[in-house]
Amino acid sequence: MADPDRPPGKDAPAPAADPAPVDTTKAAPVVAERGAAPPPTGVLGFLVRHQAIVVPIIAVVLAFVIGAILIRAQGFNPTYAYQRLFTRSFLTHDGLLATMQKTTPLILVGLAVAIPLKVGLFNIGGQGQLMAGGIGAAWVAYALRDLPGPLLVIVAIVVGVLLGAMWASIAALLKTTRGVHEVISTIMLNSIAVGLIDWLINGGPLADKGQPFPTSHSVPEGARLTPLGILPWGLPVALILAVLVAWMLKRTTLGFELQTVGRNKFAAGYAGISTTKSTLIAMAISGGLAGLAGVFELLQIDPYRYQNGIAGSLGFDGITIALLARGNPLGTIPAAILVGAMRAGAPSLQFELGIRPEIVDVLLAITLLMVSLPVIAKWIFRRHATKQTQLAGSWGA
Amino acid sequence: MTDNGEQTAYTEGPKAPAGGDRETLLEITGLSKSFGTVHANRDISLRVDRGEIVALLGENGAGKSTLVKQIFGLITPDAGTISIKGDATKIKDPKDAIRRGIGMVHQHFQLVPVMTVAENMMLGHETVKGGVLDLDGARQMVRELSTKHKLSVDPDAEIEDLPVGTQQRVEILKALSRKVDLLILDEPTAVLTPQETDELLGVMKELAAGGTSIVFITHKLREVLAAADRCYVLRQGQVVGGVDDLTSTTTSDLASMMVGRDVVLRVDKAEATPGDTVLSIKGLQVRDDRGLPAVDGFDLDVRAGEIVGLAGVEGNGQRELVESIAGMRPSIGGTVSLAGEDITRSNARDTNNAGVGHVPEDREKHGIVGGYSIADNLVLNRYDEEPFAHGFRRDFGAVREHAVELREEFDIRSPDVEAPAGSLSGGNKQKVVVAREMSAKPQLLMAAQPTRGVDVGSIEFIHRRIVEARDAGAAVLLVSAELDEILSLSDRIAVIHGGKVVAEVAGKDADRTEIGRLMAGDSDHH
Amino acid sequence: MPDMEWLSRNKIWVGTAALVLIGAYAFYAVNSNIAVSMFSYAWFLAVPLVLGAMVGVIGERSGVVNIGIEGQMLVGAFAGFFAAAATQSIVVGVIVGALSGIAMGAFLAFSTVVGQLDQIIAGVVINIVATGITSFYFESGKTIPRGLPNFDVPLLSKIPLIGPVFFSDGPIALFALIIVFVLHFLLFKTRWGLRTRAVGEYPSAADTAGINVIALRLFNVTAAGILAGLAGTYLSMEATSTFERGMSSGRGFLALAILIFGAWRPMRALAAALFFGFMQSLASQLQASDVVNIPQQFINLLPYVLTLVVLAAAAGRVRAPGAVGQPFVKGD
Amino acid sequence: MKAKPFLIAAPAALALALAGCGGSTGNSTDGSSTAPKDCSSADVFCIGLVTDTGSVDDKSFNQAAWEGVKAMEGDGVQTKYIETKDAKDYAANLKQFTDQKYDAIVTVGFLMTEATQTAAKANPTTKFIGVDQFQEATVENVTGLVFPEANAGYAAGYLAGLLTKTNKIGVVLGQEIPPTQNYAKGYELGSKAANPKISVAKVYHPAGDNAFSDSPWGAGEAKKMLAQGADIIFGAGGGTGNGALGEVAKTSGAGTSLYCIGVDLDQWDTVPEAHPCLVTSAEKKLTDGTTDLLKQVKDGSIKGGNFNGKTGLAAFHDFDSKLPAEVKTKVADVVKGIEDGTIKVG
Repeated sequence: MADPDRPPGKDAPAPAADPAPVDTTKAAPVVAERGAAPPPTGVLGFLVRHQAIVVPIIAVVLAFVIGAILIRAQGFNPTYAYQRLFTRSFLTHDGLLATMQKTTPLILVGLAVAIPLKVGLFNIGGQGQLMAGGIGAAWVAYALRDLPGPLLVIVAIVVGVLLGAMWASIAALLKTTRGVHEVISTIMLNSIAVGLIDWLINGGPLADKGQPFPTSHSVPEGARLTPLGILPWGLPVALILAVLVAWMLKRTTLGFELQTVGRNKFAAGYAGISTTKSTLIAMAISGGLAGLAGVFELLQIDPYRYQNGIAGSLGFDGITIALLARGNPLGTIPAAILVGAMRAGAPSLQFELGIRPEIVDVLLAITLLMVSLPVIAKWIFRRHATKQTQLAGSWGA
Repeated sequence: MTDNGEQTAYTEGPKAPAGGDRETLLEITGLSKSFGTVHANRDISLRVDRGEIVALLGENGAGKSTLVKQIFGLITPDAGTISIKGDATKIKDPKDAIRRGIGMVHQHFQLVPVMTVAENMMLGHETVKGGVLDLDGARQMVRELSTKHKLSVDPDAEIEDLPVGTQQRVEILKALSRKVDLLILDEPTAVLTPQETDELLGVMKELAAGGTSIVFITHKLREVLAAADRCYVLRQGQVVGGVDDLTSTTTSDLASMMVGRDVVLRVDKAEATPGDTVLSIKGLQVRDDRGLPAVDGFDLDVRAGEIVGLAGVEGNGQRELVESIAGMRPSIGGTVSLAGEDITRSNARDTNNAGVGHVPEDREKHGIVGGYSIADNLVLNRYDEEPFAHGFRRDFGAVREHAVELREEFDIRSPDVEAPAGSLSGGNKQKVVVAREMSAKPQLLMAAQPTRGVDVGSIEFIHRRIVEARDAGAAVLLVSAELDEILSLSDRIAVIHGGKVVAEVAGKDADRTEIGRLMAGDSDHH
Repeated sequence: MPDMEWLSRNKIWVGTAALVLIGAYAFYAVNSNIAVSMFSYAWFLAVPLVLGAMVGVIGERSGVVNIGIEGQMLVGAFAGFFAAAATQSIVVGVIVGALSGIAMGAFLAFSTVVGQLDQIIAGVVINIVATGITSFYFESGKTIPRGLPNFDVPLLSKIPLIGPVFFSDGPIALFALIIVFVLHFLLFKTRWGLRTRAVGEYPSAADTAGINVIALRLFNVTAAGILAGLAGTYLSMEATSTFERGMSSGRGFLALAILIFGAWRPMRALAAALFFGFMQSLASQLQASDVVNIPQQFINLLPYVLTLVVLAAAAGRVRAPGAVGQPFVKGD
Repeated sequence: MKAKPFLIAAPAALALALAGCGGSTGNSTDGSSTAPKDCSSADVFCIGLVTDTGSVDDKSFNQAAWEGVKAMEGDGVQTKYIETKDAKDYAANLKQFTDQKYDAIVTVGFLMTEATQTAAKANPTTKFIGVDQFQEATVENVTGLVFPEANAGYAAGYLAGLLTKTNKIGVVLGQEIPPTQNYAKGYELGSKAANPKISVAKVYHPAGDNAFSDSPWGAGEAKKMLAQGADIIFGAGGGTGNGALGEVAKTSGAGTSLYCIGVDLDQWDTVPEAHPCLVTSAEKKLTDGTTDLLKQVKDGSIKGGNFNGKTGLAAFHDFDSKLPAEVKTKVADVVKGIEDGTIKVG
């Protein structure tokens, strides 16, 4: 056995990953990992191979079951509640539009968490990056209000994306140059963004002083992206970006570099792949995507102003989505639709049944709990369960 | 698993030495342990008497560590019994083992780096006075023990500031502080100079004379002959032999027991025909991870068509040297040139492109990405070059084709090139690394510890490949902690000590004692 | 003499503390009223941060990152308040608050130490679950009999400046002050502390020394939950007598910053928390007295910016416990 | 994995435990059991309310407005609310009501000013009441219910000026925005009018995201002001201000005679923990104003533009007997003077 006493760490191999010398003297296939049995066949085999999808689905179902108990305990009919939630979110024009509108930024912030995950970074700063993008767009939309609408939209997108990327790059630079853990720096940067932006729009340089509350100036009519029927402009953009990111990670050399750093940064260094560069690129892309979410929140949603609270809980929803999607960029799409639909339908739950809209937060929390606990996968797949990511290892650097 | 009939389990155990009225301290019968389908230990039986030094001899992967970890309660056996002083109750955990008089010095020191010697010494069996740790008592204990066993350490030094040799002394003292009857030493000499090794063997003998039994893991035959009373030989998880009277045994007897066939001590190779200088290192200075000088004015030339072996005790700058040449670690002085071209400041990729192949010392850490397929690992440092990528788009067809070819050529045993590299055995992983590095036809091949943790078959294969690379005109820099490997492969041997070359000798003139002395360094006296 | 040794090793810290103390008393001599009020306020704001940071100290010293302190605090505030409202007993409230902290701590402990869930993800889950549950089950119109009262500690409260600042507050504030020193003592002077530090630095060394790493981590992370729960009850039952949705408003994250700022040491974390509290105190004092007109938001940002600056500047010098974030697998 | 059953069971058990302690919430009229009435019918008068990003039980203006709506309940009246959780949902939430052809829709808080006007333009037959929404331009079917906060602040300040013994009073505010600025301005002017020697400490919450819900911060500020000699604190900023009231109550319970003054509605009812010090509240008669306007909607007399709601001081409750008659008379005169315009604030 090679190095059996190695201190535990994420790079430590399983003790018996290095089987006895026997295997070179016979041609039989080498056994995979510790104690792995041959991969199962049939239905179980299918499920095991697709557990990245199966586990979240089970988690969602379990969460809804627990949610039903909670709703029942509050004296409401859960079946009716879920039915109304579904009807509102998908079968009515307004509800579907709201679902689509909410899905747009959710896909983007989900990607903003998922991409750094591939490099082994945990971006909790989606919130601040989104706010940076939003305020950037608000600034451009006011400063260049005389530009023709479509041009203004493009400039706003560029500026918003750049600002989001910049905000994330601060964390990336602190990580690469000074070894500051990105979870700490992004939490700090979120709070800093809140304060700075509050100053900007509350009596500061970007404030619309004609309004009785802190807000930026409103986006000129020409630059507002009013939805086409039920389709908000940002949604196709977000969908395309999700596909692009998936393609980038899987098919391009850049994707290979990012994932190599994420899986084994020492091997990456050996292969001449710069961890610094990958960290910077991943965080910049991630911040840019979150920034873009902020731009769309500003340009495509009434009131077309930057106000406090515009970011809502989007940054943290991004984490939920990335974890639900198990870090898969394409997985962020269904995850975002799920979260978006629940958020879109929540007001109508209250309107029609009187259930508090916070039930949605509870449902999402339980879903996240279920999907995060490795127990479910282990319970269903036993030893075929895929390993969970470990992010906390580089804590404190 | 029993693939050749000649191999039979050795269950008798050596006979007790003459006058065998000594107390049996440890008796193991029928011990088996497997990890999944891998049998790490199979039906092992052995015995250790009071005051004996018993060596456990075996290659890497023979199951020695697994065996002693079970004695120390770190791993639970699947079957069989371990009885200590006649008590066969299961050893639950290290605490239980310690309670029953077992002490262990681990291959990787089990010391908390940010704590002092005294704190480490008391950890786990602290004495408390009025609710407060009795640190003064611990300091006193350290002083007493170190005087008693002539192993000097400062109780207030922090572990991370101590050299490895001293850290090992702390480990030994720690084990001795707990009234041990049986001391287990797992590869204790791996990080020591020959002189330090001798010192350690002396300490062991003294302890044994005082009634402590010692189980001592090693794969170095000379140490067995120098210190042990008896030895057991392990192969493929089984005890395949034992020697009661080591005085009448030769190293080659032991060696053939270890590997199950006659050992090829010399690799068959033709006389080298060195060509132009390929690698030229002048006055190189490199710092280690903690910012201390590791390579300090290193000079060496390696010519095309020759294998230069770099001998040295681990930790004398070899790692930093290799990483610096490979472009993975910046140097702070001196130059490295490759075929006349300065590559001192080149990064890993440029160095590789310039024609340096590098088999890294720690293949799990640097050599492969376990989660990636074998195919991806075979292009790990060429993924973005034609034909494996066109611009930024990767060409999976080309990657696969390349992999299929290399799997054939380098005998990588795996059902499919898409299988994750992490699922391969150590030997096959190493073959993946060697295949990747050699298939690029490098001008310079740097092989650091190329056969560490690799089975015998793979060792021979890799050695043959290294010689072939030399014969094809590559310059080869071989860095190994195994003096035997250096001696059998090298055309020329350089000895590194304290970050610089202290001697160079021709391979065929090399005398192992002399090299050992050089490895220790002239000024290295304690 | 070990004491002299300690002094010489910590001379920078002792010197700084002495300077700060002299400065504080000079201020006190000039205007006792303002000085007392500003320092009291600083401590008032620092209490939950200190308690939160201690949760972090215990967790990370044992090798477990806790970014769920925010959620633990929120649940503690919520459960404590509503238990007190339901039973009309403040004591029951505090106990339930502390127990809820333990429950959250146990979740973190078991999911990460036994279940091998990534520690950061577990913390995020705690935060999200806490927000969801406390806002969904929030009920308005509930009141508690009365918040925990302030009281004077005999003798100590008579000390000028320090007395009214630290020894005339409520029980949880006093507890927070005491726990810092107790924890410092426990961590560096006792068997539990030595073992905890070993487990957080190099668990396999502890394991081979016969220490049950898993059990110690489980115990520490779970028990630390008490402090998080108390930080919550401080917010809802001592600092105020009310619960608001999202009441912890980032204090758990700030505690995390303070933990790092304080280099994973209880006393330094206390100093860092007081410093942050004092910055806020200064900010509001400047605002209230209309002396200078810098935007309030900037001063509010100071703790966060400072944390980043300190972390960047102290790179390599401030070091987290070696094994923080890594699961321990026996026999690996 | 021995822990498996436990970890699976834990969330479920938690869920069950929580299920047990949840009370029922929701709209006053119906759950899912009774069918909603048809609001397009002339027989049914439907009133909807949309909160800003707070809840109807916020002890503040959302709650006050909702109470104003509930006061209309009776035969042929249906009331409902939606709590907004995301500032971007204002339009969508309003649309739920307009789609159901609600007759009157109350929107609460200045943040909804624009959303309300937009919805009104799209639904000309529906009447909208915008609480705290000043209408710059008149939209025919929107009535902004606005309050001169400065007046309420003035009366509160005047009372404080008369009551203070230390000549130091304080005010703890939420975010610095026009309504809080107005309260603070009126408070300062009023206190100076009653007592020229007085000094007023004022502080706004510095953060943008939790400025109206940070009760521990409010408590801390109050604590500091008290330590600096203030004996009356005006808490004007939602939960943040309530925190200040609570702190004064706690300290005043310790034997000193301190006062606190609430804001927006009669906080005697909403912040019971402040009873030991709560002498009165600077009240915007939100509940009355909302009800008045809804009545106007019902009888068809409502007009677009701004409707000035009443401000004043809430009842003294327990302090009624403790306050000197002279003080009460003077304050009553000032309130009257503001009402009839003889006293101009600002």
